[in-house]
Amino acid sequence: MRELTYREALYEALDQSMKEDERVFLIGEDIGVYGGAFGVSADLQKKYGRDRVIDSPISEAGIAGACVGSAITGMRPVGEIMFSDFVVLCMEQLVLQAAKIRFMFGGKAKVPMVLRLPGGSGTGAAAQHSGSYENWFVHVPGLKVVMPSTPYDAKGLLLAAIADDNPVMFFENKLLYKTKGPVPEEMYTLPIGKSNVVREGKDVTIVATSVEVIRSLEAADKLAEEGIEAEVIDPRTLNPLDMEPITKSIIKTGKALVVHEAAKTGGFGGEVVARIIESEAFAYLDAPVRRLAGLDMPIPYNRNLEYHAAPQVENIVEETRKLVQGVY
Amino acid sequence: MRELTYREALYEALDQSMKEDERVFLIGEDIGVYGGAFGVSADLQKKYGRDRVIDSPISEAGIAGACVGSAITGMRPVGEIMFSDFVVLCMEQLVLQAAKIRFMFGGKAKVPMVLRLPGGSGTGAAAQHSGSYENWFVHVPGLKVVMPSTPYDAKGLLLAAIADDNPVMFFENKLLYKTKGPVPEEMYTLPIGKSNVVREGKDVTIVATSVEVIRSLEAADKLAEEGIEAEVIDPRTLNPLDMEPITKSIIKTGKALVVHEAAKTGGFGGEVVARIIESEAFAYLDAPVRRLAGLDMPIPYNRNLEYHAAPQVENIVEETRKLVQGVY
Amino acid sequence: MEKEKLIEGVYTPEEARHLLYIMILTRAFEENAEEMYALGKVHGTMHLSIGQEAIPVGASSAITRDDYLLNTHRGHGHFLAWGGDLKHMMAEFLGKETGYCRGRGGSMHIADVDSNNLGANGVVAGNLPISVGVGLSIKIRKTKQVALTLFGDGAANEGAFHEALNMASIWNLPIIYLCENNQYAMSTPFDYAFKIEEISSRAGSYGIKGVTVDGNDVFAVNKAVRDAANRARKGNGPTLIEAITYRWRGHSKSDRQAYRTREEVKEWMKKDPIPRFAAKIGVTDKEMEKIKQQVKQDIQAAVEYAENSPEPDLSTILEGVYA
Amino acid sequence: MEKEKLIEGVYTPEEARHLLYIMILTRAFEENAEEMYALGKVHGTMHLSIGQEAIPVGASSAITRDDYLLNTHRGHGHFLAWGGDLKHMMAEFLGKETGYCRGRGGSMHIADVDSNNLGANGVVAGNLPISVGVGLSIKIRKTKQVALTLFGDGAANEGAFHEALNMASIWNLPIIYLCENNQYAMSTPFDYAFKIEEISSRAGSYGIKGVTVDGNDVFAVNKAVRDAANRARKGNGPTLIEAITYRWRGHSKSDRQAYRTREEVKEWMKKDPIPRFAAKIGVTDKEMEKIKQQVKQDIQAAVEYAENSPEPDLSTILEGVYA
Ligand SMILES: Cc1ncc(C[n+]2csc(CCOP(=O)(O)OP(=O)(O)O)c2C)c(N)n1
Ligand SMILES: Cc1ncc(C[n+]2csc(CCOP(=O)(O)OP(=O)(O)O)c2C)c(N)n1
Ligand SMILES: [Mg+2]
Ligand SMILES: [Mg+2]
Repeated sequence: MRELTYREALYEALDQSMKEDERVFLIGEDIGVYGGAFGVSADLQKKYGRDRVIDSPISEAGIAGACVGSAITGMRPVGEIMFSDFVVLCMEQLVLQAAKIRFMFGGKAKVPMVLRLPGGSGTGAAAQHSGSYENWFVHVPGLKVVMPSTPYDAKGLLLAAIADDNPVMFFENKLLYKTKGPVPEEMYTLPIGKSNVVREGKDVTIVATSVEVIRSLEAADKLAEEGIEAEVIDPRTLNPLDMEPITKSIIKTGKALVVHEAAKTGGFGGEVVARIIESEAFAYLDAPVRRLAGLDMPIPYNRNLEYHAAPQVENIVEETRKLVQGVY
Repeated sequence: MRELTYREALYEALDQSMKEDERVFLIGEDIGVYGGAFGVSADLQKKYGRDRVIDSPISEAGIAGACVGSAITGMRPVGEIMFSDFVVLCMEQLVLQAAKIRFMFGGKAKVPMVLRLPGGSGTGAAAQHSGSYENWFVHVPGLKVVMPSTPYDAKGLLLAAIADDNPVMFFENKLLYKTKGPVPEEMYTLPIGKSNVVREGKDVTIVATSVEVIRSLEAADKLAEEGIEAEVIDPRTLNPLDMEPITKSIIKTGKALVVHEAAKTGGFGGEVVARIIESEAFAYLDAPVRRLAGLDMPIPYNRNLEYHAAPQVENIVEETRKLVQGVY
Repeated sequence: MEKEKLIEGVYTPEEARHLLYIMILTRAFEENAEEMYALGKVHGTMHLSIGQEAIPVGASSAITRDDYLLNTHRGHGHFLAWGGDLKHMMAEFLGKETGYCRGRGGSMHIADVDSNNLGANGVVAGNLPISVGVGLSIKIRKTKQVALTLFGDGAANEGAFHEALNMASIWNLPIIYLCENNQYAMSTPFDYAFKIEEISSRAGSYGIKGVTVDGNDVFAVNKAVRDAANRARKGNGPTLIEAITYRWRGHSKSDRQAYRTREEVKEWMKKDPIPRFAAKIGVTDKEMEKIKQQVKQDIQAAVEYAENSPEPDLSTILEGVYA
Repeated sequence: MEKEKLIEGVYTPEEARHLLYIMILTRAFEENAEEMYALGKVHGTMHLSIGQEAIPVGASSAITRDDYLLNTHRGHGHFLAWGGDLKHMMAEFLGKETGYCRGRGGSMHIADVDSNNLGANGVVAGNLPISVGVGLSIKIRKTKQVALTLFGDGAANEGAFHEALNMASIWNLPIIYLCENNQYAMSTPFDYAFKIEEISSRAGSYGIKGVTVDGNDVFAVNKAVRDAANRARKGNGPTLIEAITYRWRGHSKSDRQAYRTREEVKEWMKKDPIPRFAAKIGVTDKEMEKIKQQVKQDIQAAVEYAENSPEPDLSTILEGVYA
């Protein structure tokens, strides 16, 4: 199949949905001529005009409000927050408005909006441009949270998010934009609420998100050389979270490691661990479920410190080995 | 000992620290003549003047910034966000500035500020005035998160928060303001980072926060009538979180229930469960750790629905009973 | 119809009487709400607009029901002026399943999206960023609608006000920003929170038209909104209207009002917009009595309807969280 | 000293030469930074202020070092003008332990709180709410300091701008808001994001003084900041200064600059603030050469110092998260 980068896959999803549905429009900072800080919207303004690819002033609350207000009046906005860190500036519109309007209004309104949020560390952008805050939104009923790790998932999930009648927080990863993979040319959607077993294995279950899925797969290959077969599962959508493949896997392996880039404390890993413990898999655990996550610290500028602030392949290999060998 | 309400205890902490330390000042909406939406600052403006008890325009980001900027230049601000829900409007200052400045600046600055955040449901204020978002801040390294459940803790922890050299998110609970309890007259601080065993028991461990501590104690009394002795532990500070008394308790009881008002998904309960699983207590668990938390929904206006959106005494009794009887 | 038949060139006698009825109804609704609250029949809090009844009728009568309404926490009058049904409104107030929001929203979140009433908002300035989206939606769909967006004086100091008005300006969005300056944001006096004479002067920061009008004069409000609507429909963008008025009651149920004097309140009560409008449209005391009787019956009927309505069923508690 | 000895009644010859040195140093630092970036010696991104060197020296020379500086992401010039040490700045740029922030902050977060330099900020308008706190702190401590607060044209459309300036106004805070209007916010032209001629006109929304000056003229910037500082120290509150300038380079390292023409850039390059200031203070080409040589040596020494400085030790990674 034809290969695209993660960035190109996202571009294609935007392009195709704009072509197909005139209710879809884009709004964000420097998404027009500039094509977006990470080039995702590229030439879409040339294609669809300034009314459908709207360059915003630096007003993040306004961008979110533009999405909420247009969504409740029949449009299907796709907003971009240049760096996911700056979502801190539109929390009111997302948490108190987008997430709650439908419920507050007795189920009589809907807010079909998507907010694209490029996140993660590893680019030397330091503490204010490298955050991972996805679990905040997992904790906000009314919102859905999507976090693709491959070009294929990126396109299928973005199209699904745009088609969804609920507000969707769409977390992209800066380090993944250049990664390549097979992507069908036609429009297709992936279900929001289905975890994906990306690698099968019998010895241990690794649940990872976004860039950590890629690192976990690399780690799994290294572990295989040692005779350890890891099963790697990518939830792809953090809320709703599909636990079924995860519990099934753990019933088989008896061991689980949860990996994400966001800081460990208060993060998504805790949710996954708690769900595992609450599931039938608990009875099959022959080791404690472990979390491997970002250090509890702001992202440092220094390259070496930054590298060590997030789980890398070697850390996943080591943690998984320890788990399998029963040393922790 | 003399009894005070939770509200009076907070007032006394503010009053005593302002008397003792001229660097301490208050800022918030309607905290002056009005005395604060919940009356916590009462007559402090009369006592200390408009320069030290500052009525703010409705500008939450400005309030947070006023705290950050004054803190890094030698003051000890205590801000009030009228309803903790509106913390959504100052996330940038809290998460990207207050929490990170010290680290970004190489440890050469400090941000000794306290932000008071009245939260929780049960007052009929509906979805935009009843939220519980404390776990967001547990997930932000650089911040400390405090959540007192009694008048005694409220005073001791607020004085500790004001004395702390880090930014502290201080979550109060609206339903607790009128609750009474013994409070020493002198200034005293409680350690930030020490969990509190509020009730001893041998059969099951209940870890609860804020208003759910009170409900858990009531539930424990009811359970005692059935011969079930529950140990109730209040972490009091969510970050740093002191696990030691919790693991010790579970090693004794073999069973644990985590209770909080915030929505279950993505909440603080997940962190506690994960920490328990990662601790030596894992080996002693003879039942899965369970979470009892708010429903994954916005807080409804209707009184009956609102009541059922958060864990109540009878829910805690039932969940605990199930856990002890091994039915889940 | 011919101009001379219209009162002040604006309303037909029927229309004018209807607006007067709405003003009286609004006040009665809120006085009744106070009673019910005192009797413990409603919980939570509520924000009364008594004394500010001219703005809703003046504004809503200046645009059509194909347009949009974005309301505030103090919006009972706007809800009724827009055409809200009293029974379902009362039911919402009592948290009943028959309420506009099935009892989930209450007074602070009452909405009726089907009639382009996009709802009250419990967040100060919460509807301002949303107005930008509504304006964009209208612009993209090329319907000639306008979005009437209400907010208070206090809301004008939120960052959201700034971002929204600038965006509305640079994109020429068809939005009418109507600021109800009732002199206080909770306990905070206008002249403490602002170092300017008129909030409408902030229009200058966005290169849009700003105007301050007597908010207790239905005709003044109506004219300002009509002019703004004309500009908006012509593609000339938003307008910032400041309507000067006064809140007679406390901010909410827990307000001791230590921040103002009884005299000040008394002075403003002399400027009651209801008799003023009644006089202007030539309604006699006798007719006035008739209207009040009508209102009384309607309120009673609504209360009965609401009280006899069912509570939401607990089994439906999670409905409406997701579509 | 006597006025006539002062150039334009402001600077002693020594002072003026030093400011010129700082302008040239700033440009050289950034040109060197570009090279190092190209050679892969620095990662991340950086924001160059080449073409804007007049503002930092004009502003910093108008106040004292007991005052405060709140800087932006494009703040190398302000950092140097405030008195930042080149070696430790270079070390920070390379992420070394000897850097101002021990290599944790980098170009976008360089700060030196000990010298009242409260740091650059990676968040657009991020320092505006903070300025309110600094202003309050000064007011409460009754020290006669002022807080020089920088931000760009794009930052003026953030809600934070609105909240901060209003608070500074109503509390008469000693803050100098200096907007560096370099015509673009990344790719967004000033005249697209604003429907007004001058950002300084927004001062009207807060009842404070606003002024627009030639940002490529050191003396004009200096005078505006001095006047603002005088007002502030007298307790007359904040001032909004808009300094018109132009960014010669792209926004950051990943900018193709499709949003503007080469011609436009060329036009502005004719308004280079460095030779302009040199001429005004009567520095000959020969002296100019001497200064450039000095700068070259200083940069080299700083690079050597930085490159020979140790990386942060991994064992210290968690240091500084909490006090
Ligand atoms: C963002 C936010 N901050 C604070 C509050 C609490 N609050 C509710 S109404 C109000 C005063 C609003 O004043 P104004 O905008 O003048 O409207 P008014 O109540 O006078 O009609 C405040 C502070 C809120 N609801 N939302
Ligand atoms: C809140 C926020 N939004 C977006 C960005 C990304 N960003 C960094 S600089 C910049 C442009 C800022 O323009 P301006 O304020 O004019 O300053 P300049 O870069 O022109 O000096 C943007 C959009 C950011 N850093 N912070
Ligand atoms: Mg008001
Ligand atoms: Mg600029």
